[in-house]
Amino acid sequence: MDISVEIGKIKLKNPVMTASGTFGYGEEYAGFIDINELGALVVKGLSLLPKEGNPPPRIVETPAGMLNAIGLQNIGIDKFLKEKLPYLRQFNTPVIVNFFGDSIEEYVKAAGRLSSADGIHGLEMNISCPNKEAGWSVFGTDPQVTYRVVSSVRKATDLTLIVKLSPNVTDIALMANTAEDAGADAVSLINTLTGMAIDIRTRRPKLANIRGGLSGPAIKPVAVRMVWECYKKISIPIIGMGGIISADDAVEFMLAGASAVAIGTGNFINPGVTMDVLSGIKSFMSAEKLNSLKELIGRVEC
Amino acid sequence: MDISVEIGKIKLKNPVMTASGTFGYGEEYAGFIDINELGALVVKGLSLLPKEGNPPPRIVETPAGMLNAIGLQNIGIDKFLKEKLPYLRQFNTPVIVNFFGDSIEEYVKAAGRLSSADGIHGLEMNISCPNKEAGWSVFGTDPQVTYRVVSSVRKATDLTLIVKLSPNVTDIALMANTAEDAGADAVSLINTLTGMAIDIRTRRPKLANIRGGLSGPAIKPVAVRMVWECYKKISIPIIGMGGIISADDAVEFMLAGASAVAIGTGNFINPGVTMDVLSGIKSFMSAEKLNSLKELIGRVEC
Amino acid sequence: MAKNHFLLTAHPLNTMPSPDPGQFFMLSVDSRLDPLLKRPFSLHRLVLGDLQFLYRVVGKATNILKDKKAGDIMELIGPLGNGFPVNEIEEKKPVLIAGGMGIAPLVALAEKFTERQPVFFYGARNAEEILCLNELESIGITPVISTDDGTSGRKGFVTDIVEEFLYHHPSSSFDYALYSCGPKPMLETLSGIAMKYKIKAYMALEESMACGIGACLGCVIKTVDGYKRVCKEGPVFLSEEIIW
Amino acid sequence: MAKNHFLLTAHPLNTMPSPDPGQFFMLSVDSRLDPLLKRPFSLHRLVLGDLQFLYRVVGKATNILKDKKAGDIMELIGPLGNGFPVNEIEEKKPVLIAGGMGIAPLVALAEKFTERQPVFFYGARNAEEILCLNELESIGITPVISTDDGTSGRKGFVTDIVEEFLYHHPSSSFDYALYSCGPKPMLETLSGIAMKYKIKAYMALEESMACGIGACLGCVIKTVDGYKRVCKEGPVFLSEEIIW
Ligand SMILES: Cc1cc2nc3c(=O)[nH]c(=O)nc-3n(C[C@H](O)[C@H](O)[C@H](O)COP(=O)(O)OP(=O)(O)OC[C@H]3O[C@@H](n4cnc5c(N)ncnc54)[C@H](O)[C@@H]3O)c2cc1C
Ligand SMILES: Cc1cc2nc3c(=O)[nH]c(=O)nc-3n(C[C@H](O)[C@H](O)[C@H](O)COP(=O)(O)OP(=O)(O)OC[C@H]3O[C@@H](n4cnc5c(N)ncnc54)[C@H](O)[C@@H]3O)c2cc1C
Ligand SMILES: Cc1cc2nc3c(=O)[nH]c(=O)nc-3n(C[C@H](O)[C@H](O)[C@H](O)COP(=O)(O)O)c2cc1C
Ligand SMILES: Cc1cc2nc3c(=O)[nH]c(=O)nc-3n(C[C@H](O)[C@H](O)[C@H](O)COP(=O)(O)O)c2cc1C
Ligand code: FES
Ligand code: FES
Repeated sequence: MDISVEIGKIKLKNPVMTASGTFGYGEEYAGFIDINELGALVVKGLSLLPKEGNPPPRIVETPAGMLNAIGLQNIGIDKFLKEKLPYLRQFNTPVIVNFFGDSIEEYVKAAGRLSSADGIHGLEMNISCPNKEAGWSVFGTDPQVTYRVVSSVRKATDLTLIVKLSPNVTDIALMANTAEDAGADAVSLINTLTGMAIDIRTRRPKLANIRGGLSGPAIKPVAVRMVWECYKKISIPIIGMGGIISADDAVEFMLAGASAVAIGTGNFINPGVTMDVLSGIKSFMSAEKLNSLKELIGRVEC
Repeated sequence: MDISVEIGKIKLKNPVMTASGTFGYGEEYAGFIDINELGALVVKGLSLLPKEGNPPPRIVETPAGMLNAIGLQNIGIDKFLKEKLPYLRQFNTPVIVNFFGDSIEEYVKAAGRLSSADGIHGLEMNISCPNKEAGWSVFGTDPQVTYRVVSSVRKATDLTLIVKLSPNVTDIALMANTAEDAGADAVSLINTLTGMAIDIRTRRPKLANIRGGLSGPAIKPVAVRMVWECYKKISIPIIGMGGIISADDAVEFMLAGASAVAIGTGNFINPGVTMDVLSGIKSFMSAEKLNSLKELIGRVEC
Repeated sequence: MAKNHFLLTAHPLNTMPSPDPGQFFMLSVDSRLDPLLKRPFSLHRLVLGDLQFLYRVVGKATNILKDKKAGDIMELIGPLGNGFPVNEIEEKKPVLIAGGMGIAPLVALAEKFTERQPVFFYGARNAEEILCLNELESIGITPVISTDDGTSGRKGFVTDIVEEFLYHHPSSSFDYALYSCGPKPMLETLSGIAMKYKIKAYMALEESMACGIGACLGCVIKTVDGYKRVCKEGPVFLSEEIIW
Repeated sequence: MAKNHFLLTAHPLNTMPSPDPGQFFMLSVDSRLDPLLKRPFSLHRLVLGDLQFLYRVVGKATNILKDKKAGDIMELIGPLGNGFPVNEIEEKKPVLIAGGMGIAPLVALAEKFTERQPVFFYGARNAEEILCLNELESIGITPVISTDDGTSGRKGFVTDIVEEFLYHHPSSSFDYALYSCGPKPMLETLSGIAMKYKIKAYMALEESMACGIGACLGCVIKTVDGYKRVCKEGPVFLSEEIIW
């Protein structure tokens, strides 16, 4: 059975990835799973300079989901390269670095810096994080701005470039199209839906940042729909995510058009979820007598 | 304690309404609650001519939510006026008619027809139903088209005009603003988020219509966020909905900025939910020593 | 009870109209949001005022249901929908046809018909999934059994055996009336048979439901008069109404 | 056990490192999606290799937990985080201060300290919410009790009583070390007291958690070195690190 898949220049031994921001820099999960068994590992979003992030409370549970407003806290690219990347290099699992910037210039600089490091296999541009107000949040919602930032980053790196799309848009397929036209090797979707929760007794938002990003099983139907809509319109691969907690969920995303899947919130519920999903995909394929992921990807019958 | 509230020219004795499409034409719930106790009753969306709707399956449960693709099945305005409205007239609860059309002309005609009937207190324009492909679905996602259809309907009716917004947009406050500028007396939000679910064994979408509208507790964080964003930008009242199943949920929407709330999917889970929410709001207000809804609406402390 | 099949006895805490065979109830296992919606279950039997439901464990709600303990309290609404017509057809001979879990409502119906000595056909996948034989026996009914794999009764589809019966037992002195519940393909075949032999067939259908009371329009099936709600106009329909 | 407070004894089915007082476990009540996330609970006591948790019913997960039956299987991960330092401070006199549910981890800690005769202060809202007196007695500890309403022990905040104690019992021959768990405002006050009397105070903090293992950055508190994760760098912090 062949469950390998290619995302740009990266060859994944299997389609099960981790979603940025939910898997730290890998170490935290080493006690629960064999990192070598992952299709790819995507690290917490990085920026040129370290970011402090938002004050707590940063997370709140919602029906079958959760809101987070971490505020992109990260140690910065330099510290990552020095302190975290060496650890990750020991595994034979491709490392994909999620990153973001405050301006096109910063995106380009960050991509450049990351591209010269050894042991990074791909870059995932976060143009969609809904946690921060103002300026850069529009990167992922205005096609023209998206085109500019993606094509600029494209020129700055030879690594596989994945653009991570925001679901908080009217027309997701248009955004995917734009990313493809601007030179992306793949798109990943979906990032979190913007949400809010209020404590009715204190009358205060449950998150210090007021709004946060909704993730987990609650958003799966929206994510599957968006993957399907994008699959019909683009020819680069899609990494599907949003509420995956089981192999059945992963297969659903693949039928909708995802070449690979990423698991975020699911790791919190079950730190071994990636391995459970991986073995579940294999069992499903043998039960259904499938030899390759090609027989699954995009094969929903409408 | 004053829990009455005004939406345009309609005076509601309390803020608890039903959401269109989930409460039939009222009769079905008469065995479970006293219709006279409702703040207002919103009926299933009507069009000039009857509509057959989509083939089954039309609904599927999702994590803490459900997808529906009813396809706007309805008996048409004429039959409604003749067969259903007389029943509703017996109650002293305002009746709000949800309606839609295939073209601006149809919207205008429908609004005109409904406005001449006796016993209808307000109109709720559905410009947002995500269940039908093509043409009219853009009414609710393109501000210019929204402006045109709302202002045309505005000219055709003296009844209180509520515009029901789609959440499947990049900027909900812009849509609310547009509705206000075009003459709406209130906006209601949110309609369902577009979603999809696939049966991995049959490989077919779980809904015959492929995509459907996601409702229920799963979407509450998105709905609360949107109400809050709109409240800051408009001065007409907001009817908040999306995942309300308890008085706490209703109060959360009011703190975010809703003057009244509507309950949809919650009715399916508990056919007496509207009455439970109503009495829960009252208990909450007396526990918190509040005398009027004004002390709640929009009073989240950010 | 066979593997994965359970009987739930519910003692109503409020008064309710007495349910008819073929009517159903919407049941929530508890107030948690997963599963979210109530689930429909047909009345299986009415025993001293208690409601019995016979169900197969297939997913979220039924898995939780099977672990309930005596004394647990659950929310039910019902009886809902229209049951099988029983009195309208006094001159006719009832022929009951159950397929798989379709046995659930047909036991209550058989009880109503005992004096008229109904013919009872019962098909299932295998011997393990043949249920309720004792219950049927206690009301004097010995069903004609068939299984897909031949492990009990005759091997083959129950519809073939029904057709054979009708072919070999034509009657001039009375009409037959078919009463059936089971998987859609079976009901569709039966519908064809009923048409061929010009007999009335009443069948209880299933569709995914949200409200169960006619409000959401979620549970429709196509009929000669357009879409009809299984929960309100059904779940029992006359086969000739249905467009398969 | 007092109203709304329960003791859960968990027999580990897999081997695990022996937990220290102040460490915690993430627990799921079952695999349903509501509630979705695991919940953190501190080790209360380790009894013959079994883990004991003491918890108060406040919401979804704890309401389900209280209805669990002996023999039910649940998923736990842990021990997690850093517990209270026990050996580093051999020359010091331990003063334990529990506020409300903060009693939970302090019982295991008191057990470690029995030979050093710790001073134990315990504040709660009212007499009903004073727990574990028998457990403490069995290890030779009689806590100084205070309640907000005076229904047990002294009336007032436990922090006032701690301050009074430190004021009246200055010591030149040894130092005190404070060990505390309780509501944030109490810990903040205690932090000020520790600073005033120049003694070390270790406190177990709480924040909403998603992963519990340091991966999500959800559970941070502000410290002099920036945000730190309660689940990983904590839950026990030295009070001087924390920016309230
Ligand atoms: C009017 C009516 C009466 C019914 N009476 C009975 C009865 O007496 N005994 C009984 O065991 N069942 C009966 N059913 C079916 C029963 O409602 C479903 O088995 C139940 O809803 C499954 O819930 P679940 O959460 O366990 O499964 P889910 O987790 O909801 O679903 C598990 C799997 O079963 C499938 N499924 C779910 N519901 C149905 C359905 N209605 N038809 C076909 N496949 C379905 C799903 O697609 C999924 O693959 C009846 C259904 C209807 C509409
Ligand atoms: C490291 C750590 C150790 C803990 N140890 C214990 C323990 O030993 N015994 C014990 O009873 N509890 C302990 N808690 C708190 C416990 O985790 C919560 O009570 C539990 O998660 C509540 O879950 P629930 O689903 O019942 O409530 P929810 O439905 O999640 O919440 C109900 C209400 O409680 C509030 N709430 C939820 N979690 C917390 C929290 N962490 N702090 C303050 N308020 C909260 C919510 O805002 C809400 O108002 C600990 C927390 C942490 C972080
Ligand atoms: C706590 C948390 C932190 C996240 N941080 C990032 C991030 O830094 N960059 C990013 O692109 N996405 C981030 N995400 C989004 C996830 O990668 C993922 O797109 C989203 O959560 C949907 O998947 P899920 O439902 O499986 O969690 C974060 C999500 C969570 C829950
Ligand atoms: C079965 C169903 C049918 C609906 N039909 C309509 C409709 O005809 N017109 C409309 O404007 N909204 C319709 N809606 C949307 C609801 O009115 C409501 O906006 C949405 O479901 C969110 O609220 P809820 O989470 O409380 O259900 C429908 C929703 C459901 C679930
Ligand atoms: S289930 Fe709602 S109309 Fe039948
Ligand atoms: S709970 Fe995830 S980092 Fe602490």
